[in-house]
Amino acid sequence: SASAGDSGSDGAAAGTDESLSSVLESGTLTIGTEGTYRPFSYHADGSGELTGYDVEVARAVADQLGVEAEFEETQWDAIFAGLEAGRFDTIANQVSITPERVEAYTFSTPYTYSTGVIVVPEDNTSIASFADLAGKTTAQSLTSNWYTLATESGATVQSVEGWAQSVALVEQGRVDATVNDKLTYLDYKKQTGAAGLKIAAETEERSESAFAFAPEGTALAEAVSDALATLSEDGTLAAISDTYFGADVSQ
Amino acid sequence: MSPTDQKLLTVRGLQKSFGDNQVLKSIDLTVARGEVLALIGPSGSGKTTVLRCLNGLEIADGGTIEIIGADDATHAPVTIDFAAAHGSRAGVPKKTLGTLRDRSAMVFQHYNLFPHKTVLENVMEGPVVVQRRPRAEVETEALALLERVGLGEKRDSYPFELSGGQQQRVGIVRALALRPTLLLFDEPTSALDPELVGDVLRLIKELAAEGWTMVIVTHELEFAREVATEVAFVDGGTIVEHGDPKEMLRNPQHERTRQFLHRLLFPF
Amino acid sequence: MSPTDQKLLTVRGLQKSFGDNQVLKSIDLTVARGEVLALIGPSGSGKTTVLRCLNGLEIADGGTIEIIGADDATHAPVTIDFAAAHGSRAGVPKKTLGTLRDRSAMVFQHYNLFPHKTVLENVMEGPVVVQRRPRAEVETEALALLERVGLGEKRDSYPFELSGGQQQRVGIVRALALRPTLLLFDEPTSALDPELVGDVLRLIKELAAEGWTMVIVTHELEFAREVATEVAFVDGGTIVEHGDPKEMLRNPQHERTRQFLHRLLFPF
Amino acid sequence: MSESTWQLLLDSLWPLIHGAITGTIPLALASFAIGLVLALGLALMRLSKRRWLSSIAQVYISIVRGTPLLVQLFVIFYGLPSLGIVIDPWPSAIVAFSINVGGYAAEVIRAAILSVPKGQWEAAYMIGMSHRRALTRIILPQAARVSVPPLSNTFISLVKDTSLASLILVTELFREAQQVAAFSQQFMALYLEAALLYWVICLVLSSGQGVLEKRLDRYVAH
Amino acid sequence: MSESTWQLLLDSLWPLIHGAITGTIPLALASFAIGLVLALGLALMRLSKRRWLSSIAQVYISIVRGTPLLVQLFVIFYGLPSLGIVIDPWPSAIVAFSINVGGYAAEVIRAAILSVPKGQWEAAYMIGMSHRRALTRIILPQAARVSVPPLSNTFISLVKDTSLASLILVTELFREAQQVAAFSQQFMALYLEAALLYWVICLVLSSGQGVLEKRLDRYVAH
Ligand SMILES: Nc1ncnc2c1ncn2[C@@H]1O[C@H](COP(=O)(O)OP(=O)(O)OP(=O)(O)O)[C@@H](O)[C@H]1O
Ligand SMILES: Nc1ncnc2c1ncn2[C@@H]1O[C@H](COP(=O)(O)OP(=O)(O)OP(=O)(O)O)[C@@H](O)[C@H]1O
Ligand SMILES: [Mg+2]
Ligand SMILES: [Mg+2]
Repeated sequence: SASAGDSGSDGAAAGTDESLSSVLESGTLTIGTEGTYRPFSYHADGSGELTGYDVEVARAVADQLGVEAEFEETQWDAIFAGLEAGRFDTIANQVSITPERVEAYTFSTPYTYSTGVIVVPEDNTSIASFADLAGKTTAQSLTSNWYTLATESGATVQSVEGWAQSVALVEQGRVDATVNDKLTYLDYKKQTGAAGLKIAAETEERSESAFAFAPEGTALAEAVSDALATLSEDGTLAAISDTYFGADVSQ
Repeated sequence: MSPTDQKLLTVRGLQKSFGDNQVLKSIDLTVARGEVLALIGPSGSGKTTVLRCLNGLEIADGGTIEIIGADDATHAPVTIDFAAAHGSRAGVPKKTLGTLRDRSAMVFQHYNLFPHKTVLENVMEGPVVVQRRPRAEVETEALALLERVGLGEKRDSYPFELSGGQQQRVGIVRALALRPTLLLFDEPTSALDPELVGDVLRLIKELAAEGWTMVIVTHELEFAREVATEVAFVDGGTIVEHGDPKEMLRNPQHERTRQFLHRLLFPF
Repeated sequence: MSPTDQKLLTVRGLQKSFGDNQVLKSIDLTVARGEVLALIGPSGSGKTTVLRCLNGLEIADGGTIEIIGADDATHAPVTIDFAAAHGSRAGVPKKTLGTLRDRSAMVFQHYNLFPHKTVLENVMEGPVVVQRRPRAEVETEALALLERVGLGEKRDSYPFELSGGQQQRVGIVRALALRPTLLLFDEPTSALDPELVGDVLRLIKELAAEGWTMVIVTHELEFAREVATEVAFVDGGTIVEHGDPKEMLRNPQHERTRQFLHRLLFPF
Repeated sequence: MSESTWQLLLDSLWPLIHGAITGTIPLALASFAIGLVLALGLALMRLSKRRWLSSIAQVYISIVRGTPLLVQLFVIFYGLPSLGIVIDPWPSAIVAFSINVGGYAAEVIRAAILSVPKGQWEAAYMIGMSHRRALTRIILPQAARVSVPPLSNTFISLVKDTSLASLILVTELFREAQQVAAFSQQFMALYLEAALLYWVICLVLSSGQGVLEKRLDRYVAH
Repeated sequence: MSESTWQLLLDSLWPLIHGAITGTIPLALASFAIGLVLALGLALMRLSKRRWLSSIAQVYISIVRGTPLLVQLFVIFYGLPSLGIVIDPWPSAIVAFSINVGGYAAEVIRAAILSVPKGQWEAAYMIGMSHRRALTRIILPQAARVSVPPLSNTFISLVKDTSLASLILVTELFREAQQVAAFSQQFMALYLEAALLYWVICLVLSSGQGVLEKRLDRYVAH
């Protein structure tokens, strides 16, 4: 991507930005993630090693930077608070790049491209597009970009902890739909069969997810972007993606 | 001995155990109308337990209690046979137990007034709520009784506002208002300040003079001598000795009675 | 009157108020070594308050207390002037208050034994922990005292395992073990079952005979007559009358004393 | 704190108060009322001589007190539907909190009943009352006074616990705070503001407790 | 429930127990121990005749008891860093829970101290003890017995509340359940399993309470 070439330049020499140097010095990159968001960030077999697409990508990036990856697990609701409090250097948890977030945080280049989907009960015929969400009720995680998307489509949003609760509410018929990452739904379907559910509509634009950093973390963001570029070129990203999705979502 | 049917209260072979502790082995006693029976005896000998059985607060394991009503024409004698009930509350017909309670009323050592009710409410609760007598009639009667014990002005006070002696007098009025056949007193003055004892004892003495039938557990030997028509010494779950108060307190027949009286009369 | 310096205890003009309630107006009393002073008086007259002031449990508002030690050579008299302290604990030098407490020991109406300590521990707590005397020596002495009151076998019992009379005897031993100059008793038998009163009274009588100096609040007039060397009648915050027990109980000079005694002696 | 943060706190004050008035407070009141009735029944069961009645109540109380409220909420809201019982958020919350209050208050009421001196039962029997009448006219009024302080603690806990209702789609004080926080990214400030509001509610409740105690003390002071 | 769900519950049992042993239980024990010390100090402050000491303790207790624990956790973990104080998850959790226990247990201990009859103070003074010695040798040992039941309630609440530590990155029982739930998408079953484990822990603790009470009753039965 375009920013890759700039990263090695004198930008980092601005003096006050110690985000990269402090990571290199300490030898660890601390990464905030949910640990409960399949298939991006979760524990193998439920209680084993932390793994998932975002987790493995973050590990690869840390490798590239020559530092250890150290994960801090936290709730989505608290994840930005944790970043701002300096509890971790970056977030790897399918953080979509949105205009509001760009204002508040620094982003790396994206490492996931995906669409959003509306998930509804199989027998639902009233929702066929995002416009149809107007006046309907959906279940979403608070602060997620899907929450914003559903609201903007005119839906009444019930906020829940995460995907599991959202999909349960849809299955129980207590909300009309939920909007989420297509990848999440496909993983759910692969695992449980998603009986009684279907995709009612899909966004036209692809959303982009990237590593998020504190506003003053430019140097680190640029270094991570460089690393992503390298990993993309040598096929590492594609390989990781294939493990989790059977497809390459990094392009 | 006069025949049983002339006695107001007849107790035969009353037994009561708490677990392994046989508190009452076999209690026999009779009280004729207008008599005052004083029960004396060491601590733990079962005096309170006897009274509680007479008031139906405790169900005996064996023996019988027979009590006749205030007016023989309308109140037939009621007999409870505890052996048949096997010491369980369920074994005693509810109605029989109710009659026993109706005919006897108890004055407690620690007054046990209802703290959330005024003096007048304490007195009226039984007649109005339980006996369903007309409120106005009961109130007139209750006030008269309170006046009589010098507590007319305290009708709207709560128990905590009264001295111990005043509370005990309310306790007595509460019992009287139930119109019982038999009054039971369990050490009515032993929780009182010494100077307040007199008011209560005088009241009981007056009631005796008026012909109320009573059973009184007491340690006040002087009082027993003067007021009781009979004294019974309880020890080891039986009535060891009974008789005329003046005679028995001066000249007890049993060694145990002698020892007990000596300890009380000459403590040091 | 003998000169003050021969008296073991001298109280002058003692005053004490609780809020607006002036309980002690002006109490004067003296007790010579080996004397037994009995305080009698109506409930609420301030008898307990006097004792509590003597033991430093209550800080008086005015007046003085002087108490001399057991052995005049080593124990100089200590005087507390409460007027100077303005009724506040802070106003009394800690050491003076400590000396007052050391020289007097109290036996309470409700025993107030430490329920979590054995009989022996109750007795040894003060001498060992507070007075820092050698444990072995104290134990020998404590056991001797317990034997003497007939409770040697109960050394390892907890208070709840004892009867009231036994508990009170432990209370007395606890006080004796402190080796006080002055023993204070606050109605030591009024919480006891009547038959248990004798044991405690006999013990106190023995202590009096041995020459212990004591102040006893009591309602047992018979006991006061026989054991006390002086009786004082407390009422309305002052000592209304005092004198020889036999004389005063038979022939009180003041109307109030007369009334009080009459109520106690002829309750009904 | 920056000026904009202050402005945010000011702006969000009304939504938060609104959340308290339409969510927190009615939720707490309704659950407490129902819970108390339940608790009285459980307390009487616990005191019953019939072993099986007592055991049922004991197991109930043990489960309610031995498991996190959060889980209880989830079971009722997300779990019951798998048995075909679908309950809306508000009723779900009220059911869960009532069940919870029932378990805690039952022990309080039981202890209060046991704290009434045995002599009161005996005096009631003596004047001829049945067990039931003695209970309602003599014992419970006295137990009520004793149980005011612990019950008001239960109520205060309940008020704070209602914040968990946000997890099952009920909009109340904390939910409002989370929403504002999520969109302003000012978690700290908003949570502190919510805490302050909870505190104020609890202070008001505590002073209400004082008034109630004083009223009841008219009858039973010593 | 399907067979695979049973299998899942069985497979997840060890991770959950592991979470309890390495997270829930040590967290609860450490916080309770520290909280008790804090509580004793606060209780003595509350009972002090010095008004300002008493007031400080009162305000502390009021705030702790008047605000949701969740918010207290967030303030310490996410809020303090904005003041430059960054505390790791475990210490943060222990600090928050200790502060919380301190507030609740302080009132329990205060009430227990007040419940010791005044005559015990007087007997202690009579044998010459200072206030401090009377407190430590005579009053507190008796207060300890009285406070066992309410303190063990506080402890049981604490055990359940530690589930909130999952919000600030501490891995304990509930967090393990969430992880398994997220992986298996079976959160209902997992939450019920977690509830069951919490219940078992609480039952064990309660029986421990019984043993403790019996031990202490040796000394102070009536
Ligand atoms: N509810 C009960 N459960 C077990 N034991 C009891 C019960 N009530 C009384 N007792 C026992 O029964 C015995 C007699 O008790 P009771 O109260 O009748 O004696 P008492 O003669 O009235 O003594 P006191 O003069 O002390 O009042 C005592 O040993 C007592 O411990
Ligand atoms: N700590 C206190 N605070 C307020 N008032 C008190 C206090 N202690 C005693 N009083 C009051 O002081 C008065 C005298 O009490 P005190 O206990 O000295 O009387 P008493 O002569 O010992 O009576 P009794 O014979 O009943 O023991 C009473 O009116 C009592 O209410
Ligand atoms: Mg008795
Ligand atoms: Mg007194």
